[in-house]
Amino acid sequence: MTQPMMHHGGPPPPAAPADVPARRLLVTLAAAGAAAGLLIVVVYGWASPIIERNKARALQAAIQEVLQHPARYDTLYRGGDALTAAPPAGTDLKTAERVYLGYDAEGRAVGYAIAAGEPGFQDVIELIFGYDPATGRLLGMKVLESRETPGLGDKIEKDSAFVRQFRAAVAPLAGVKPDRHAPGDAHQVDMITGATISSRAVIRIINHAVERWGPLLAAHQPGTKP
Amino acid sequence: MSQERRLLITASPHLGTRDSTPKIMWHVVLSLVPVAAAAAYFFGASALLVIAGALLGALLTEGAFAGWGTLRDGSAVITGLLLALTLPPGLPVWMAFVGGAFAIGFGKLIFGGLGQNVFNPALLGRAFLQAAFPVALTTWPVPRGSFWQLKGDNLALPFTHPHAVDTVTGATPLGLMKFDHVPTEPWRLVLGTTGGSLGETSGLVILLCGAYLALRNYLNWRIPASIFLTVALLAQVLHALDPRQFPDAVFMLFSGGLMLGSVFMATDLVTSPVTNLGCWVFGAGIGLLVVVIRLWGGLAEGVMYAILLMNALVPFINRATQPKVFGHASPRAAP
Amino acid sequence: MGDLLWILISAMVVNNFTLTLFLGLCPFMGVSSRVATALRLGAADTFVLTLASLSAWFLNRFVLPGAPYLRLISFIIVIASLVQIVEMVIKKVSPTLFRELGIYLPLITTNCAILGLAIFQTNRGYTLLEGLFFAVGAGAGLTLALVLMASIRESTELADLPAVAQGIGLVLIIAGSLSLAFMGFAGLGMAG
Amino acid sequence: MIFRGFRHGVHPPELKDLTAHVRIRRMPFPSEVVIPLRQHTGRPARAIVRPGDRVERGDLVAEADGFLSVPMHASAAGRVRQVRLWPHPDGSYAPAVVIAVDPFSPQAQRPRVIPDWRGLTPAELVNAIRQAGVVGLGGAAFPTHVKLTPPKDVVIDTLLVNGAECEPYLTTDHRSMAEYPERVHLGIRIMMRVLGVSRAIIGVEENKPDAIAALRATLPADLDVRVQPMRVKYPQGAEKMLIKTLLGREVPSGKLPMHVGVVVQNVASVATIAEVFETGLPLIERIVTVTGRGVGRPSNLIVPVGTKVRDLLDACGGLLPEAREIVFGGPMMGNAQADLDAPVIKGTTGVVVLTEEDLKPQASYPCIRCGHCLDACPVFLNPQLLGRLAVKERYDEMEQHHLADCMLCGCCGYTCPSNIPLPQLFALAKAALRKRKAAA
Amino acid sequence: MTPKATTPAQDVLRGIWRENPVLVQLLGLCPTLAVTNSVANSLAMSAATFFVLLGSSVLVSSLKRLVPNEVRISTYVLIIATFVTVADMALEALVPAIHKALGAFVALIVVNCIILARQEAFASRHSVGRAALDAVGTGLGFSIAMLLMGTFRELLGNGTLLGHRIFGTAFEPWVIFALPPGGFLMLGIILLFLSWTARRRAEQAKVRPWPEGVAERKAA
Ligand SMILES: Cc1cc2nc3c(=O)[nH]c(=O)nc-3n(C[C@H](O)[C@H](O)[C@H](O)COP(=O)(O)O)c2cc1C
Ligand SMILES: Cc1cc2nc3c(=O)[nH]c(=O)nc-3n(C[C@H](O)[C@H](O)[C@H](O)COP(=O)(O)O)c2cc1C
Ligand SMILES: Cc1cc2nc3c(=O)[nH]c(=O)nc-3n(C[C@H](O)[C@H](O)[C@H](O)COP(=O)(O)O)c2cc1C
Ligand SMILES: Cc1cc2nc3c(=O)[nH]c(=O)nc-3n(C[C@H](O)[C@H](O)[C@H](O)CO)c2cc1C
Ligand code: SF4
Ligand code: SF4
Ligand code: SF4
Ligand code: SF4
Ligand code: FES
Repeated sequence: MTQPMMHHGGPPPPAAPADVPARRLLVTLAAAGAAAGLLIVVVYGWASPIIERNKARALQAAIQEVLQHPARYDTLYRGGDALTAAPPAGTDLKTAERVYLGYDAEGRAVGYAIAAGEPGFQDVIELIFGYDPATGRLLGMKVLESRETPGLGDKIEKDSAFVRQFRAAVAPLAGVKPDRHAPGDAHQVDMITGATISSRAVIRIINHAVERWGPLLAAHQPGTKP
Repeated sequence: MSQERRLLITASPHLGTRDSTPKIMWHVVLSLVPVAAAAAYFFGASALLVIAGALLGALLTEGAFAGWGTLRDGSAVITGLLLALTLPPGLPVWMAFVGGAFAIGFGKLIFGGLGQNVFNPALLGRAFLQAAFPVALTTWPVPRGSFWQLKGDNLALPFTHPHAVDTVTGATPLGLMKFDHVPTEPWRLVLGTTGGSLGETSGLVILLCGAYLALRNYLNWRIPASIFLTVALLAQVLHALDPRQFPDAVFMLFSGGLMLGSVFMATDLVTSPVTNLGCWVFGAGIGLLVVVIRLWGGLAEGVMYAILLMNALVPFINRATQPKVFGHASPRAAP
Repeated sequence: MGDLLWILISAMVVNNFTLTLFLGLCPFMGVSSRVATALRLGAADTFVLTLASLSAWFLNRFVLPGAPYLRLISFIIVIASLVQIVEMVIKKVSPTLFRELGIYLPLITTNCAILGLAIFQTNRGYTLLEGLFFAVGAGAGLTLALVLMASIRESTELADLPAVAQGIGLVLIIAGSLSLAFMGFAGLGMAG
Repeated sequence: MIFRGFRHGVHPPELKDLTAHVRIRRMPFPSEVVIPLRQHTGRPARAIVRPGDRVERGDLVAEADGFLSVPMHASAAGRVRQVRLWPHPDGSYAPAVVIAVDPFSPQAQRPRVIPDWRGLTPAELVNAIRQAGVVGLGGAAFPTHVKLTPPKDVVIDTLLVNGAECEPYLTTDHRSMAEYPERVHLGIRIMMRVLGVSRAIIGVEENKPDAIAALRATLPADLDVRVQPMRVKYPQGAEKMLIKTLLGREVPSGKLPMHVGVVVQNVASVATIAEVFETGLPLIERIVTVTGRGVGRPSNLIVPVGTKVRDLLDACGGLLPEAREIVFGGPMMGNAQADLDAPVIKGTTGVVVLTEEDLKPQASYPCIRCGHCLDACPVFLNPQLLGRLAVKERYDEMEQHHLADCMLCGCCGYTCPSNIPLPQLFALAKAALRKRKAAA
Repeated sequence: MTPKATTPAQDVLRGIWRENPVLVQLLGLCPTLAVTNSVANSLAMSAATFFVLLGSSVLVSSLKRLVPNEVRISTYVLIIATFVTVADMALEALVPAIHKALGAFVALIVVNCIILARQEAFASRHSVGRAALDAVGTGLGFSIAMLLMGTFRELLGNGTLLGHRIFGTAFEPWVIFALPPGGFLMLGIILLFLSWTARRRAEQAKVRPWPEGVAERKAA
């Protein structure tokens, strides 16, 4: 049988003097802790800006993708019953609910990017999608995080035909089997054969998010920003 | 004294039943023939190709690693045949072959061969295939067209994708119910004119064959009985609560692989409990898991997983259901 | 309540720590040859998981918001100290259990299932109660996997295994088969 | 009151028709008889004769060695040839007294006092039974006087007479009951007197209607004796099963029938006790069924103890060419004989000559966990598990799984489709454990 | 028991094959199964583990005289956790995609039994140089196992190696090898294969009079 323990001979660990004063133990631990803390803080100082930058870039790329490359975008927060440019007072910047409003080169608002997540087949699917409240049209969808089955469920991000549908469909979406697609119905989205559950989850996530944000977005008057 | 030298000296008992292990196995093979014939009737040449692939995979593996003589006991034939009966008719033959080889190699021989395996080899083979080639294993052609018209790319080259062929595929009754809440007429289920795997077609044929085996005591009737009872009971209660969401008992019993699984696969002597009480428990567990997976799980069909999961519990069930020994006050304490 | 129950069931069978998330495999391979021992290891594991969940929640709530980079170190130190205490308790209460699991206690202390639970719980932002249900579910799942494996291994002891299968290779094949069977739970409760 | 009887068990083909209606006849004396000193459970007897000694029929040739032992008597008049090792029906070689039978002797018993049993106290009765060398004729050959002297602290309330004869082929008890019902009743009367019980039940499987009728027709009016037909099922005659069927009592594991207030005695033993007091002769002959499709003329014979199988078979038309195995006892529990010189002993209920088509096939397969053996075992053991443990020589675990309760009845082996020699494995395991205990 | 003298080469080689931490000692199974569904992930995980192992071994060995026995384990854990935190942050900063794929398993290097086992069994008892050599060997052994798994699983499960198509587009991937059961099965198959070869070698070398590990000696 296996012995998942250390079974190598060797000299015993250097015997510490019989009675180590408690003070020495504490001092050693404290010193080691301090040194470790120092090292970590130094590395953190170096890495954290890069990590934040990476994350921002990834988010930016996703927003660019789902809003079809707007010229620029703003972050808007949910503040009570309205969208505000600054996070409402007292909320944590990290957890504040938000959407991203994109503008085209002329400064016209093109739509909102909304991030949302719900369970799929294996685990929670996190995605972001672009949405135009005026027409109810989707502008694009990108899966941010999922653990769906490779070759099956992961088609929700890798199957370009599936992803492309979310550039024109109109909310609320309805998932259908490809062979039952009624031509001309802009609400219908073809599900992926063999990954019905994952496809359905994507559609459900978007519909729920639209339900949740829709009134708020419709009420918001973005105006134009040059 | 030639007379004396011809005498045998064997241990008692000197008499025995006329049943032998090969005889039991070949009887099961025999009673699977009508089921396979029904599959051939509904799915034509495709069915025969898939059966041939799975059988060949099983038999070659058994012969090569356990010796060709062991083929005579017939158990590898059952494994190959039953595996084939759980596969979709349009499956490439090479995949069926892989399934048969895995079933025997990793489902049976690795445990020491006949009688020593823990999981039902045929179902382990199918679970492997379903995880390895999920799309091919969930493509269901509808029984239609001439005998010789293949229902899928059965002849795809080894290791290559099956190509789409010109047949109608459709969801199985379970898929329709689960994902679209569309029920199927009961008589079509009983007769087997619906889409599905080779053997999940005619519940009637399977029940008759199973009854024959049960009468000969080659399978333990308590297992299918317990599965049917549990499923019917749970289904009927849930159906009464919400008829739109939950199908009724007849649908649950006759759709999917429940018949084939309960009659031929849950009853595999080797991978089911040895005690009768254990068989009741085993069947109830399968029934419960089938209902849970079908109604709340991510998959349309759960018979295979339910049986495999309960297979894993069999050593435990055996140990927990030892009968009270004659002359002892209480069931034996498990050491 | 439904959600809590759901977290528990999901951690137990759908995302079983051992069979689908690959956490805590070393003790799974090492201590799964007897059902009795497996049960006790499972119980110990569940207990430590619960402690870990509590500690992680406490740290996340009160300590770490100010120093996210200390997450790992503080988790490991706090959980390890707590388990050390548990170890002393077990030693007192059941010397036999201690003897049997003695060499594995350090493994449980610094076991990936334990730390994994703390990290998952943090990533998913579970509340105190959710975390506890998560821990109990994960512990039940670990115990289930351990006991299944042990009872199967006990029964294969009576089989005439082929020579190559007499080592740990067979155990992995059994684990693979169990994992295949557990795929039946995939997507449980997520459809619809 | 009829109880459901014991559960499990098997239904082997009965095959009793060969001799069921053949009247008992006496076989001619052979030219040589061999009296093994060990024919019973307990210590072997001690020989008291020397080569050359002249013995008459019924003379003592070996005396009992202790309480759990019985004396042996000459079954024919003649001269002691040797006291030597001789093939024993259990397959070993054991010391035996070999007597050359005097071909001209009238084979009459010596004049001897026939004690009137009515005048004897229970203790004197037991002593007479003991001196007559009576043992159980049901198979195990347990010294009868031991059963008849229960310890003071147990209360016996019922005498059960075992007329089940559940083994296939055998008709010894059947013919005894049908032809000598009065003798059976007399034996019961004597035993009831000895034991001081007021109730006796004769259990007979219902496939022997003539025996049941004969016993009922001769029932004594003054005693509470009942004849109870029982379902035909093997091992209905095993004493624990019999007690369960007739009285609904379950003998606790490791205990004896007397602990539930019962003494079980085979009908032939009971009849023998009566004979002892009718004729004054000790147990020197018994009824043996010689049967099977491999023997020329299947018969029920009165056979002198010590007759060699060879002579016995000759008296029944000899072995046929298709004979493949000769079994002492029934085919379920009996021993196959390697040597035609092995003698019939007190416990030999029958000699069955089996042909190829009767025999269990010899090919064996791996256990397929069909569970048939569990459904067969009348003591509710798990022979499947025990068998696997036995193959791995894990005897201690077998003991934890109640190997000790196994009575080696053979039901599991009979029913196993993979033909695993389960009872043999269990016998070996019991022997190994016994040896280990003795060494410890 | 006095330790056998080992050469530096033996210090390294031991961990690579004869005492391979994964394939022989069955330690560190979780990462070996969890993150080996592609070669890239295996490589990143190996590199991170290697870094932590080497760093901790050197530090533990050099501090061995300063650390009292009672707080030995705590100190090791502290040291290891520090290196892991560093590696975690570095990976996240430098290769965010892979860091995401590895998920929690980078952080879980802290509890990888291999690392603690080497500290306790070797680094804390030997010189810095030998500890480093041992860490290199063990790290390489771990990497070999990871790469073996990663290669087979990516090749079969996806038909690619490091993202490059190997078998052409007609190949039907065996998705199972990218899934959890496939991880178990693949390691099982590798171990069965190793046990089969070991058995064959043992059969061929049956003439060898001494058990393995005992130095060859001349017949008298
Ligand atoms: C190994 C395996 C992995 C699966 N992975 C997914 C998945 O990632 N996403 C999904 O929606 N369904 C998944 N399924 C579920 C089945 O493919 C299911 O039958 C399908 O979702 C139903 O779709 P259909 O109606 O198009 O056949 C998986 C099934 C198996 C056996
Ligand atoms: C499996 C088995 C079957 C038995 N069947 C019979 C039987 O049919 N008839 C019988 O008299 N004794 C049978 N015996 C023996 C009885 O258990 C019991 O020893 C006997 O009846 C006691 O009577 P005795 O001492 O006079 O022989 C059987 C024993 C066993 C173990
Ligand atoms: C060691 C031993 C002691 C026994 N003591 C008694 C006894 O005191 N009283 C009794 O009625 N039977 C006694 N028996 C007899 C058994 O109950 C049983 O009748 C005998 O072993 C024959 O059993 P069978 O023919 O069923 O195998 C004893 C048996 C053994 C082996
Ligand atoms: C009633 C019965 C059902 C069986 N069912 C299966 C089965 O579902 N799958 C299988 O591989 N073998 C089956 N077998 C054959 C055999 O028992 C099986 O291959 C063993 O598991 C191999 O050890 C069956 C045999 C019998 C008698
Ligand atoms: S098996 Fe034979 S000896 Fe035993 S009870 Fe039946 S007939 Fe008598
Ligand atoms: S075989 Fe069973 S019944 Fe016979 S003596 Fe032994 S323990 Fe008693
Ligand atoms: S021989 Fe023993 S195990 Fe077999 S049926 Fe008889 S009592 Fe049960
Ligand atoms: S009857 Fe034979 S094959 Fe069946 S379980 Fe018992 S030992 Fe195994
Ligand atoms: S790496 Fe050892 S338990 Fe996970």
